[in-house]
Amino acid sequence: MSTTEKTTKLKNIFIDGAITPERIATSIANHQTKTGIGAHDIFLGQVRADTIGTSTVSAIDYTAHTEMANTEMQKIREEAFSRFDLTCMHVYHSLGAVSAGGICLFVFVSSPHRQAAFDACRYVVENIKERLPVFGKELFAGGGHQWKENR
Amino acid sequence: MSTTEKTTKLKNIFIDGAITPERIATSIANHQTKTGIGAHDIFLGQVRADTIGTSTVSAIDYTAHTEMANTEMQKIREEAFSRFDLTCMHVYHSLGAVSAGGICLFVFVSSPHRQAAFDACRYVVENIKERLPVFGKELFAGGGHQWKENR
Amino acid sequence: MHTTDTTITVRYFGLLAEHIGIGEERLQFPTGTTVQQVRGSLCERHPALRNLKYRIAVDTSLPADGAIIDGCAELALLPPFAGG
Amino acid sequence: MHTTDTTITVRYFGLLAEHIGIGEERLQFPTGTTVQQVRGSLCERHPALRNLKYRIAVDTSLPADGAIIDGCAELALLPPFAGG
Repeated sequence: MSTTEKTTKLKNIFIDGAITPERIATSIANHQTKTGIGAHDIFLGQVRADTIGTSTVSAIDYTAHTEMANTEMQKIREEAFSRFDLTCMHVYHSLGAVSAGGICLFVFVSSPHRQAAFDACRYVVENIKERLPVFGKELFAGGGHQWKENR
Repeated sequence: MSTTEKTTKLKNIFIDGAITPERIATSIANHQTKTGIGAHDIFLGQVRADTIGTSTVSAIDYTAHTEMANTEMQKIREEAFSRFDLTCMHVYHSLGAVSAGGICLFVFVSSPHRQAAFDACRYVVENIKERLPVFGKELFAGGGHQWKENR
Repeated sequence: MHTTDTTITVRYFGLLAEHIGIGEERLQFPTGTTVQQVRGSLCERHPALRNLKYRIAVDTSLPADGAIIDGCAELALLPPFAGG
Repeated sequence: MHTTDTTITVRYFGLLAEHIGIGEERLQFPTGTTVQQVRGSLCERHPALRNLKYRIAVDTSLPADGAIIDGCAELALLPPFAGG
Protein backbone atom coordinates (compact mmCIF):
# COMPACT_ATOMS: atom_id res chain seq x y z
CA MET A 1 0.00 0.00 0.00
CA SER A 2 1.47 3.36 -0.99
CA THR A 3 1.68 6.26 1.44
CA THR A 4 -0.79 8.21 -0.65
CA GLU A 5 -3.43 5.49 -0.51
CA LYS A 6 -2.97 5.22 3.23
CA THR A 7 -3.24 8.98 3.72
CA THR A 8 -6.48 9.31 1.77
CA LYS A 9 -8.08 6.73 4.07
CA LEU A 10 -7.28 8.74 7.21
CA LYS A 11 -10.24 10.22 9.02
CA ASN A 12 -9.88 13.89 9.85
CA ILE A 13 -10.74 14.43 13.51
CA PHE A 14 -10.42 18.22 13.39
CA ILE A 15 -13.26 20.68 13.15
CA ASP A 16 -13.20 24.47 13.31
CA GLY A 17 -14.13 26.00 16.64
CA ALA A 18 -16.17 24.52 19.47
CA ILE A 19 -18.00 21.20 19.17
CA THR A 20 -21.73 21.92 19.47
CA PRO A 21 -24.27 19.95 21.53
CA GLU A 22 -26.24 19.54 18.27
CA ARG A 23 -23.33 17.69 16.66
CA ILE A 24 -23.21 15.38 19.66
CA ALA A 25 -26.98 14.77 19.48
CA THR A 26 -26.75 13.96 15.77
CA SER A 27 -23.92 11.55 16.44
CA ILE A 28 -25.95 9.79 19.14
CA ALA A 29 -29.06 9.64 16.92
CA ASN A 30 -26.99 8.04 14.14
CA HIS A 31 -26.35 5.06 16.41
CA GLN A 32 -29.96 4.21 17.17
CA THR A 33 -30.16 1.88 14.19
CA LYS A 34 -27.20 -0.13 15.51
CA THR A 35 -29.18 -2.44 17.75
CA GLY A 36 -26.20 -4.55 18.80
CA ILE A 37 -24.98 -1.62 20.92
CA GLY A 38 -25.86 -1.74 24.62
CA ALA A 39 -23.57 0.96 26.00
CA HIS A 40 -22.12 4.26 24.85
CA ASP A 41 -19.47 6.19 26.73
CA ILE A 42 -18.95 9.80 25.71
CA PHE A 43 -16.12 11.97 26.96
CA LEU A 44 -16.28 15.72 26.45
CA GLY A 45 -13.36 18.05 27.13
CA GLN A 46 -14.54 21.54 28.04
CA VAL A 47 -12.37 24.69 28.19
CA ARG A 48 -12.00 25.83 31.80
CA ALA A 49 -11.80 29.51 32.79
CA ASP A 50 -8.72 28.80 34.91
CA THR A 51 -7.20 31.63 36.92
CA ILE A 52 -3.42 31.96 36.67
CA GLY A 53 -2.15 34.67 39.00
CA THR A 54 -4.47 37.57 38.25
CA SER A 55 -5.40 36.40 34.76
CA THR A 56 -8.37 34.28 33.74
CA VAL A 57 -8.46 32.07 30.66
CA SER A 58 -11.16 33.29 28.28
CA ALA A 59 -10.45 30.86 25.43
CA ILE A 60 -7.95 28.33 24.11
CA ASP A 61 -6.66 28.72 20.58
CA TYR A 62 -5.83 25.24 19.25
CA THR A 63 -3.33 24.39 16.53
CA ALA A 64 -2.09 20.96 15.52
CA HIS A 65 0.22 19.02 13.28
CA THR A 66 -2.93 17.66 11.69
CA GLU A 67 -1.38 15.02 9.36
CA MET A 68 0.57 13.54 12.24
CA ALA A 69 -2.37 13.81 14.66
CA ASN A 70 -4.73 12.06 12.25
CA THR A 71 -2.13 9.35 11.61
CA GLU A 72 -1.58 8.82 15.33
CA MET A 73 -5.34 8.84 15.96
CA GLN A 74 -5.72 6.05 13.42
CA LYS A 75 -3.20 4.00 15.43
CA ILE A 76 -5.04 4.69 18.68
CA ARG A 77 -8.28 3.67 17.00
CA GLU A 78 -6.78 0.37 15.82
CA GLU A 79 -5.34 -0.29 19.28
CA ALA A 80 -8.73 0.36 20.90
CA PHE A 81 -10.57 -1.95 18.51
CA SER A 82 -8.03 -4.71 19.07
CA ARG A 83 -8.09 -4.36 22.87
CA PHE A 84 -11.79 -3.84 23.51
CA ASP A 85 -15.03 -5.27 22.12
CA LEU A 86 -16.16 -2.11 20.32
CA THR A 87 -18.89 -1.50 17.78
CA CYS A 88 -17.98 2.11 16.89
CA MET A 89 -15.66 4.93 17.79
CA HIS A 90 -15.81 8.59 16.82
CA VAL A 91 -13.40 11.36 17.80
CA TYR A 92 -13.51 15.08 17.13
CA HIS A 93 -11.09 17.79 18.28
CA SER A 94 -11.39 21.54 17.81
CA LEU A 95 -8.96 23.74 15.93
CA GLY A 96 -8.88 27.52 16.39
CA ALA A 97 -10.43 29.41 19.28
CA VAL A 98 -12.80 27.73 21.74
CA SER A 99 -14.19 30.00 24.49
CA ALA A 100 -14.32 28.93 28.14
CA GLY A 101 -17.35 26.64 28.52
CA GLY A 102 -16.99 25.39 24.93
CA ILE A 103 -16.34 21.76 24.08
CA CYS A 104 -12.98 21.04 22.45
CA LEU A 105 -12.86 17.22 22.50
CA PHE A 106 -15.59 14.67 21.79
CA VAL A 107 -14.79 10.98 22.17
CA PHE A 108 -17.67 8.59 21.55
CA VAL A 109 -17.28 4.82 21.91
CA SER A 110 -19.98 2.18 21.66
CA SER A 111 -20.01 -1.48 22.60
CA PRO A 112 -22.45 -4.30 23.30
CA HIS A 113 -21.47 -4.04 26.99
CA ARG A 114 -20.58 -1.26 29.40
CA GLN A 115 -17.17 -2.44 30.63
CA ALA A 116 -15.68 -2.34 27.14
CA ALA A 117 -17.19 1.11 26.54
CA PHE A 118 -15.78 2.50 29.79
CA ASP A 119 -12.35 0.95 29.33
CA ALA A 120 -12.05 1.98 25.71
CA CYS A 121 -13.20 5.56 26.29
CA ARG A 122 -10.60 6.08 28.99
CA TYR A 123 -7.89 4.43 26.91
CA VAL A 124 -8.66 6.64 23.93
CA VAL A 125 -8.82 9.88 25.92
CA GLU A 126 -5.55 9.18 27.75
CA ASN A 127 -3.80 8.37 24.51
CA ILE A 128 -5.19 11.44 22.75
CA LYS A 129 -3.84 13.65 25.55
CA GLU A 130 -0.45 11.95 25.46
CA ARG A 131 0.14 11.27 21.79
CA LEU A 132 -1.65 13.80 19.57
CA PRO A 133 0.45 16.80 18.50
CA VAL A 134 -2.14 19.41 19.44
CA PHE A 135 -1.13 22.75 20.95
CA GLY A 136 -3.20 25.11 23.03
CA LYS A 137 -2.65 28.81 23.56
CA GLU A 138 -4.62 29.90 26.62
CA LEU A 139 -5.84 33.42 25.92
CA PHE A 140 -6.39 35.63 28.96
CA ALA A 141 -9.33 37.98 29.37
CA GLY A 142 -7.87 41.46 28.94
CA GLY A 143 -4.88 40.25 26.90
CA GLY A 144 -1.83 38.03 27.24
CA HIS A 145 -1.55 34.28 26.93
CA GLN A 146 0.27 31.16 28.05
CA TRP A 147 0.82 27.79 26.41
CA LYS A 148 -1.07 24.88 27.86
CA GLU A 149 0.78 21.65 28.66
CA ASN A 150 -0.94 18.31 29.35
CA ARG A 151 -0.07 16.59 32.59
CA MET B 1 -36.41 16.41 59.19
CA SER B 2 -39.69 14.61 58.58
CA THR B 3 -40.06 11.87 55.98
CA THR B 4 -42.38 14.08 53.99
CA GLU B 5 -39.88 16.93 53.80
CA LYS B 6 -37.16 14.53 52.75
CA THR B 7 -39.36 12.92 50.09
CA THR B 8 -40.31 16.23 48.48
CA LYS B 9 -36.61 17.02 48.02
CA LEU B 10 -35.93 13.82 46.09
CA LYS B 11 -35.14 14.21 42.41
CA ASN B 12 -37.20 12.03 40.13
CA ILE B 13 -34.89 10.26 37.70
CA PHE B 14 -37.68 8.60 35.70
CA ILE B 15 -39.04 9.78 32.39
CA ASP B 16 -41.61 8.15 30.12
CA GLY B 17 -40.20 6.22 27.18
CA ALA B 18 -36.83 6.56 25.48
CA ILE B 19 -34.35 9.33 26.30
CA THR B 20 -33.94 11.47 23.20
CA PRO B 21 -30.66 12.79 21.76
CA GLU B 22 -32.25 16.27 22.02
CA ARG B 23 -32.61 15.93 25.78
CA ILE B 24 -28.95 14.97 26.00
CA ALA B 25 -27.93 17.94 23.84
CA THR B 26 -29.95 20.32 26.03
CA SER B 27 -28.35 18.90 29.13
CA ILE B 28 -24.87 19.40 27.65
CA ALA B 29 -25.71 22.95 26.53
CA ASN B 30 -26.89 23.80 30.06
CA HIS B 31 -23.34 23.16 31.33
CA GLN B 32 -21.55 25.57 29.05
CA THR B 33 -21.92 28.42 31.52
CA LYS B 34 -20.18 26.34 34.21
CA THR B 35 -16.63 27.30 33.30
CA GLY B 36 -15.00 25.42 36.16
CA ILE B 37 -15.83 22.15 34.38
CA GLY B 38 -13.04 20.61 32.32
CA ALA B 39 -14.41 17.13 31.70
CA HIS B 40 -17.79 15.50 31.20
CA ASP B 41 -18.36 11.77 31.10
CA ILE B 42 -21.69 10.58 29.73
CA PHE B 43 -22.88 7.00 29.86
CA LEU B 44 -25.84 5.93 27.74
CA GLY B 45 -27.55 2.57 28.05
CA GLN B 46 -29.17 1.48 24.80
CA VAL B 47 -31.67 -1.35 24.35
CA ARG B 48 -30.06 -4.22 22.42
CA ALA B 49 -31.98 -6.41 19.96
CA ASP B 50 -30.60 -9.55 21.60
CA THR B 51 -31.49 -12.90 20.13
CA ILE B 52 -32.61 -15.53 22.64
CA GLY B 53 -33.16 -18.87 20.95
CA THR B 54 -35.25 -17.96 17.93
CA SER B 55 -36.67 -14.76 19.42
CA THR B 56 -35.32 -11.23 19.07
CA VAL B 57 -35.86 -8.46 21.61
CA SER B 58 -37.86 -5.66 20.02
CA ALA B 59 -38.26 -3.49 23.16
CA ILE B 60 -37.88 -3.47 26.92
CA ASP B 61 -40.82 -2.41 29.04
CA TYR B 62 -39.46 -0.84 32.24
CA THR B 63 -41.20 -0.66 35.60
CA ALA B 64 -39.72 0.41 38.91
CA HIS B 65 -40.32 0.89 42.59
CA THR B 66 -39.90 4.58 41.90
CA GLU B 67 -39.93 5.93 45.49
CA MET B 68 -37.27 3.43 46.52
CA ALA B 69 -35.24 3.95 43.34
CA ASN B 70 -35.24 7.74 43.76
CA THR B 71 -34.29 7.37 47.42
CA GLU B 72 -31.45 4.97 46.57
CA MET B 73 -30.31 7.23 43.71
CA GLN B 74 -30.04 10.11 46.17
CA LYS B 75 -27.71 7.95 48.28
CA ILE B 76 -25.59 7.03 45.26
CA ARG B 77 -25.42 10.73 44.33
CA GLU B 78 -24.21 11.66 47.81
CA GLU B 79 -21.64 8.87 47.77
CA ALA B 80 -20.33 10.01 44.38
CA PHE B 81 -20.01 13.64 45.48
CA SER B 82 -18.19 12.60 48.65
CA ARG B 83 -15.79 10.24 46.83
CA PHE B 84 -15.01 12.25 43.69
CA ASP B 85 -14.35 15.91 42.88
CA LEU B 86 -17.58 16.52 40.98
CA THR B 87 -19.25 19.70 39.79
CA CYS B 88 -22.57 18.17 38.65
CA MET B 89 -24.35 14.90 38.18
CA HIS B 90 -27.56 14.14 36.31
CA VAL B 91 -29.28 10.78 35.90
CA TYR B 92 -32.34 9.79 33.89
CA HIS B 93 -33.90 6.37 33.46
CA SER B 94 -36.80 5.36 31.22
CA LEU B 95 -40.09 3.91 32.37
CA GLY B 96 -42.43 2.10 29.97
CA ALA B 97 -41.48 0.71 26.59
CA VAL B 98 -38.16 1.57 24.92
CA SER B 99 -37.59 0.01 21.49
CA ALA B 100 -34.31 -1.65 20.51
CA GLY B 101 -31.86 1.16 19.64
CA GLY B 102 -33.53 3.54 22.10
CA ILE B 103 -31.70 5.02 25.08
CA CYS B 104 -32.97 3.92 28.50
CA LEU B 105 -30.26 5.30 30.83
CA PHE B 106 -28.44 8.65 30.76
CA VAL B 107 -25.75 9.32 33.36
CA PHE B 108 -23.94 12.65 33.06
CA VAL B 109 -21.13 13.62 35.43
CA SER B 110 -18.94 16.72 35.24
CA SER B 111 -15.73 17.61 37.02
CA PRO B 112 -12.82 20.02 36.72
CA HIS B 113 -10.62 17.06 35.70
CA ARG B 114 -11.09 13.89 33.67
CA GLN B 115 -10.06 11.23 36.19
CA ALA B 116 -12.82 12.22 38.62
CA ALA B 117 -15.36 12.29 35.78
CA PHE B 118 -14.36 8.81 34.56
CA ASP B 119 -14.25 7.29 38.04
CA ALA B 120 -17.53 8.83 39.14
CA CYS B 121 -19.43 7.88 35.98
CA ARG B 122 -18.40 4.26 36.33
CA TYR B 123 -19.20 4.25 40.04
CA VAL B 124 -22.66 5.68 39.44
CA VAL B 125 -23.52 3.33 36.56
CA GLU B 126 -22.39 0.21 38.46
CA ASN B 127 -24.39 1.25 41.50
CA ILE B 128 -27.49 2.06 39.45
CA LYS B 129 -27.37 -1.42 37.90
CA GLU B 130 -26.87 -3.07 41.27
CA ARG B 131 -29.03 -1.02 43.61
CA LEU B 132 -32.00 0.54 41.80
CA PRO B 133 -35.23 -1.50 41.88
CA VAL B 134 -35.92 -1.26 38.16
CA PHE B 135 -37.42 -4.18 36.24
CA GLY B 136 -37.24 -4.88 32.53
CA LYS B 137 -39.57 -7.04 30.50
CA GLU B 138 -37.87 -7.92 27.22
CA LEU B 139 -40.58 -8.03 24.58
CA PHE B 140 -39.92 -10.31 21.62
CA ALA B 141 -40.73 -9.43 18.03
CA GLY B 142 -43.77 -11.57 17.16
CA GLY B 143 -44.87 -11.98 20.78
CA GLY B 144 -43.65 -13.44 24.05
CA HIS B 145 -41.29 -11.96 26.60
CA GLN B 146 -38.67 -12.69 29.23
CA TRP B 147 -37.57 -10.77 32.31
CA LYS B 148 -34.14 -9.14 32.14
CA GLU B 149 -31.70 -9.64 34.99
CA ASN B 150 -28.56 -7.54 35.50
CA ARG B 151 -25.28 -9.38 35.81
CA MET C 1 -50.31 -14.63 73.83
CA HIS C 2 -52.30 -11.84 72.28
CA THR C 3 -50.75 -9.64 69.58
CA THR C 4 -52.22 -6.69 67.72
CA ASP C 5 -52.42 -6.95 63.96
CA THR C 6 -51.44 -4.14 61.60
CA THR C 7 -52.63 -3.85 58.02
CA ILE C 8 -49.83 -3.23 55.55
CA THR C 9 -49.76 -2.80 51.78
CA VAL C 10 -47.68 -5.47 50.04
CA ARG C 11 -46.53 -4.66 46.50
CA TYR C 12 -45.35 -7.18 43.90
CA PHE C 13 -43.05 -6.03 41.10
CA GLY C 14 -42.10 -7.28 37.63
CA LEU C 15 -41.97 -11.03 37.26
CA LEU C 16 -43.58 -11.49 40.69
CA ALA C 17 -46.67 -9.46 39.82
CA GLU C 18 -46.95 -11.51 36.65
CA HIS C 19 -46.79 -14.84 38.50
CA ILE C 20 -49.05 -13.82 41.39
CA GLY C 21 -51.50 -12.01 39.18
CA ILE C 22 -51.82 -8.86 41.29
CA GLY C 23 -49.67 -5.76 41.79
CA GLU C 24 -50.54 -5.18 45.44
CA GLU C 25 -52.78 -6.23 48.29
CA ARG C 26 -53.49 -5.21 51.90
CA LEU C 27 -52.51 -7.86 54.46
CA GLN C 28 -52.56 -8.12 58.25
CA PHE C 29 -49.38 -8.91 60.16
CA PRO C 30 -49.02 -9.35 63.94
CA THR C 31 -46.94 -6.81 65.85
CA GLY C 32 -43.31 -7.93 65.97
CA THR C 33 -43.32 -9.72 62.62
CA THR C 34 -39.85 -10.04 61.04
CA VAL C 35 -38.93 -9.88 57.37
CA GLN C 36 -38.16 -13.60 57.56
CA GLN C 37 -41.66 -14.30 58.87
CA VAL C 38 -43.22 -12.17 56.13
CA ARG C 39 -41.36 -14.30 53.61
CA GLY C 40 -42.80 -17.46 55.16
CA SER C 41 -46.38 -16.26 55.34
CA LEU C 42 -46.32 -14.85 51.79
CA CYS C 43 -44.97 -18.16 50.47
CA GLU C 44 -47.93 -19.92 52.04
CA ARG C 45 -50.32 -17.39 50.59
CA HIS C 46 -48.71 -17.40 47.11
CA PRO C 47 -47.02 -20.77 46.47
CA ALA C 48 -45.56 -19.40 43.20
CA LEU C 49 -43.12 -17.38 45.34
CA ARG C 50 -41.34 -20.54 46.51
CA ASN C 51 -39.45 -20.90 43.27
CA LEU C 52 -38.83 -17.23 42.60
CA LYS C 53 -35.87 -15.07 43.57
CA TYR C 54 -36.80 -11.84 45.34
CA ARG C 55 -35.86 -9.41 48.10
CA ILE C 56 -38.28 -7.72 50.47
CA ALA C 57 -38.13 -3.94 50.78
CA VAL C 58 -39.61 -2.33 53.88
CA ASP C 59 -40.65 1.13 52.73
CA THR C 60 -37.56 2.22 50.71
CA SER C 61 -34.86 0.04 52.20
CA LEU C 62 -33.76 -3.60 52.24
CA PRO C 63 -33.46 -4.62 55.89
CA ALA C 64 -31.90 -7.85 57.20
CA ASP C 65 -34.16 -10.93 57.54
CA GLY C 66 -34.35 -10.46 61.30
CA ALA C 67 -35.65 -6.88 61.12
CA ILE C 68 -39.11 -6.19 62.53
CA ILE C 69 -41.54 -4.55 60.12
CA ASP C 70 -43.62 -2.67 62.75
CA GLY C 71 -44.45 0.88 61.75
CA CYS C 72 -43.69 0.53 58.08
CA ALA C 73 -46.10 1.89 55.48
CA GLU C 74 -45.56 -0.83 52.92
CA LEU C 75 -43.63 -3.92 51.92
CA ALA C 76 -42.40 -4.54 48.39
CA LEU C 77 -41.29 -7.81 46.84
CA LEU C 78 -38.54 -7.10 44.34
CA PRO C 79 -37.33 -9.56 41.69
CA PRO C 80 -33.76 -9.24 40.32
CA PHE C 81 -32.93 -5.70 39.21
CA ALA C 82 -32.58 -4.85 35.53
CA GLY C 83 -31.96 -1.11 35.41
CA GLY C 84 -29.87 0.58 32.75
CA MET D 1 34.49 13.41 2.35
CA HIS D 2 31.78 14.71 0.05
CA THR D 3 28.08 14.46 1.01
CA THR D 4 25.01 15.45 -0.98
CA ASP D 5 22.63 17.92 0.62
CA THR D 6 18.86 17.50 0.62
CA THR D 7 16.43 20.36 1.13
CA ILE D 8 13.78 19.61 3.74
CA THR D 9 10.87 21.64 5.12
CA VAL D 10 11.20 22.27 8.85
CA ARG D 11 7.98 23.24 10.66
CA TYR D 12 7.72 24.93 14.05
CA PHE D 13 4.55 24.54 16.13
CA GLY D 14 2.88 26.41 18.96
CA LEU D 15 5.23 28.03 21.44
CA LEU D 16 8.23 27.30 19.16
CA ALA D 17 6.75 29.18 16.20
CA GLU D 18 6.08 32.09 18.55
CA HIS D 19 9.66 32.17 19.86
CA ILE D 20 11.35 31.65 16.50
CA GLY D 21 9.00 33.98 14.64
CA ILE D 22 8.28 31.67 11.67
CA GLY D 23 6.06 28.65 11.12
CA GLU D 24 8.34 26.88 8.67
CA GLU D 25 11.45 27.17 6.53
CA ARG D 26 13.34 25.13 3.94
CA LEU D 27 16.80 23.97 5.09
CA GLN D 28 19.59 21.87 3.62
CA PHE D 29 20.87 18.81 5.47
CA PRO D 30 23.70 16.49 4.37
CA THR D 31 22.82 12.88 3.50
CA GLY D 32 23.03 10.71 6.61
CA THR D 33 22.01 13.42 9.08
CA THR D 34 20.51 12.06 12.32
CA VAL D 35 17.69 13.52 14.39
CA GLN D 36 20.30 14.34 17.05
CA GLN D 37 22.35 16.30 14.50
CA VAL D 38 19.23 18.16 13.31
CA ARG D 39 18.66 19.21 16.91
CA GLY D 40 22.22 20.55 17.16
CA SER D 41 22.13 22.47 13.90
CA LEU D 42 18.70 23.99 14.61
CA CYS D 43 19.86 25.13 18.04
CA GLU D 44 22.74 26.99 16.38
CA ARG D 45 20.39 28.54 13.84
CA HIS D 46 17.72 29.47 16.44
CA PRO D 47 19.33 29.96 19.87
CA ALA D 48 15.83 30.34 21.43
CA LEU D 49 15.45 26.56 21.01
CA ARG D 50 18.16 25.88 23.61
CA ASN D 51 15.81 26.62 26.50
CA LEU D 52 12.67 25.12 25.02
CA LYS D 53 11.28 21.64 25.38
CA TYR D 54 10.40 19.94 22.10
CA ARG D 55 10.42 16.70 20.14
CA ILE D 56 11.31 16.29 16.48
CA ALA D 57 8.85 14.52 14.21
CA VAL D 58 10.11 13.07 10.93
CA ASP D 59 7.06 13.13 8.67
CA THR D 60 4.37 11.74 10.99
CA SER D 61 6.43 9.81 13.51
CA LEU D 62 8.80 10.47 16.40
CA PRO D 63 11.98 8.49 15.69
CA ALA D 64 14.86 7.90 18.11
CA ASP D 65 17.67 10.48 18.23
CA GLY D 66 19.97 8.21 16.25
CA ALA D 67 17.56 7.80 13.31
CA ILE D 68 18.69 9.14 9.93
CA ILE D 69 16.33 11.61 8.29
CA ASP D 70 17.18 10.76 4.64
CA GLY D 71 14.16 10.54 2.40
CA CYS D 72 11.75 12.33 4.69
CA ALA D 73 9.44 15.01 3.33
CA GLU D 74 9.51 17.24 6.38
CA LEU D 75 10.63 17.70 9.94
CA ALA D 76 8.41 19.17 12.63
CA LEU D 77 9.43 20.61 15.98
CA LEU D 78 6.71 19.88 18.51
CA PRO D 79 6.40 21.58 21.91
CA PRO D 80 4.54 19.76 24.74
CA PHE D 81 1.12 18.44 23.69
CA ALA D 82 -2.06 20.06 24.97
CA GLY D 83 -4.89 18.24 23.22
CA GLY D 84 -8.29 17.69 24.80
